[in-house]
Amino acid sequence: MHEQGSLSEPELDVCTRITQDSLDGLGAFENLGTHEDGAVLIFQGRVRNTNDGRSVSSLSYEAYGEMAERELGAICGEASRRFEVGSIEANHRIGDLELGEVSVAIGISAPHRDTCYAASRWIIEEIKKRLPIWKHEHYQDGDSHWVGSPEVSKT
Amino acid sequence: MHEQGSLSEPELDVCTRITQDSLDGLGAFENLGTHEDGAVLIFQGRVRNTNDGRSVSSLSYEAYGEMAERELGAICGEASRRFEVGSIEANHRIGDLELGEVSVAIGISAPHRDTCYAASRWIIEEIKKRLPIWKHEHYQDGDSHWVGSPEVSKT
Amino acid sequence: MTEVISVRTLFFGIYGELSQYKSPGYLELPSESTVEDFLDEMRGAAGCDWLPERVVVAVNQRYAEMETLLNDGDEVALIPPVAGG
Amino acid sequence: MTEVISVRTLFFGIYGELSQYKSPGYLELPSESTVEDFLDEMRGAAGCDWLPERVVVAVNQRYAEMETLLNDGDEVALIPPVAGG
Repeated sequence: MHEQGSLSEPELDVCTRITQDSLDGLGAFENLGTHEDGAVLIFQGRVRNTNDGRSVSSLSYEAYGEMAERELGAICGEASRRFEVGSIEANHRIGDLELGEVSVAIGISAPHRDTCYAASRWIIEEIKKRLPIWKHEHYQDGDSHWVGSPEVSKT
Repeated sequence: MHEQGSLSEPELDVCTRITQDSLDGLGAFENLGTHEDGAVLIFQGRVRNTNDGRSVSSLSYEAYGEMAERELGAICGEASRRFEVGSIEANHRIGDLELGEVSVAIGISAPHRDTCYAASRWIIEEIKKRLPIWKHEHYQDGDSHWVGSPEVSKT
Repeated sequence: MTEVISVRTLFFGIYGELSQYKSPGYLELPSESTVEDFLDEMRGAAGCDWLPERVVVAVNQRYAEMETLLNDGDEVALIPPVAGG
Repeated sequence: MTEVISVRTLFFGIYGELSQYKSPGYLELPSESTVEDFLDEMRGAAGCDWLPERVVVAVNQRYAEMETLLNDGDEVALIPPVAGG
């Protein structure tokens, strides 16, 4: 448990990371929050073996590193002001990922479970909207595609 | 990862437990789901240091053991039919708990995150509605109370 | 057919606390008794007059209705407002 | 005040792939240029005619508007549809 000390204003307990390291373990979330928090919610996004009906073999995530770090911090900072959360720990993986590996992990602690669900959902949706990270999907048939981008041909 | 084998009907991957053992660790959720699952959501309910404005010192949970096991299995079985989930692991603690200890832990894996959030939320609400478990709250001032029950005096 | 059935009674939570001194572990009832008959008997003859007007009951570990018929050997549990989670 | 500013250009995702052979790492623009002027120059003189009509742009790691004014030394990134999570 992180003790919040005796500050009159509660400290902002937000930790974010853009990393090439594995996010598969749950160790980072074992001690999230304080005795003020009656609920913890941990979301993991993982590499699925199918997407849009195609068999995926692996993924690479590319990030605009400095901006992604700034945006992820901004998203979680905003979440901590919008919702009455205790702690937030949000991490996004970049680089090459195998099937089943965790690409994004978001842990929230809060006094009440409603807040956990709302904040967790809000953060993952904001990540999908504005975090400058791109997913290059590799398929079993040898093809690959930048997810969400139109197929543009160089003329 | 639990491999689902080559059955034509997917197996129901549901695991539930009513236990006196600590649920504080996240180990039970490290390998939830399969490569079909793009999302995992883990909810933990924990003993808060306040409830209804009173300072809580500790809790005891009493269960109608056999019925609680049956009901928790029924809730999760129903969830797996209502929602397109991969795996469900749901555990409820009984006995004496200290502040910060986990009382209930629910892990869901599913192909899509929407399903995880919906199923997780549904299961915790059903648990609160129908799982035959009672919470005896002990307060800092020495008083205690069965949560949700009216103060009845023996006449 | 027996004229009398015997059911096992279980009390939990606040009911367990209130019942601990004088509540029966078994109750005899006429055959064909329902959950409602059981509750009337508990409130009256069995001395559990502290039971509230509406009580949730489980028979053999399943939630039951007031009309549910009881059988000899059934386990009948009085379920106060649950508070898991 | 300088007559000309130089901005650093960054391409990511599909844009990175499309730009890898002939896209500039720096672009010179008249001072007082906006993001919109930058995009016009990229699509024309800089040869990035594959850029779609609407492009999201970040200036110094923050999302920018078409009217955002550019300064000498700015880092201007072309942001294709993001796909994190």
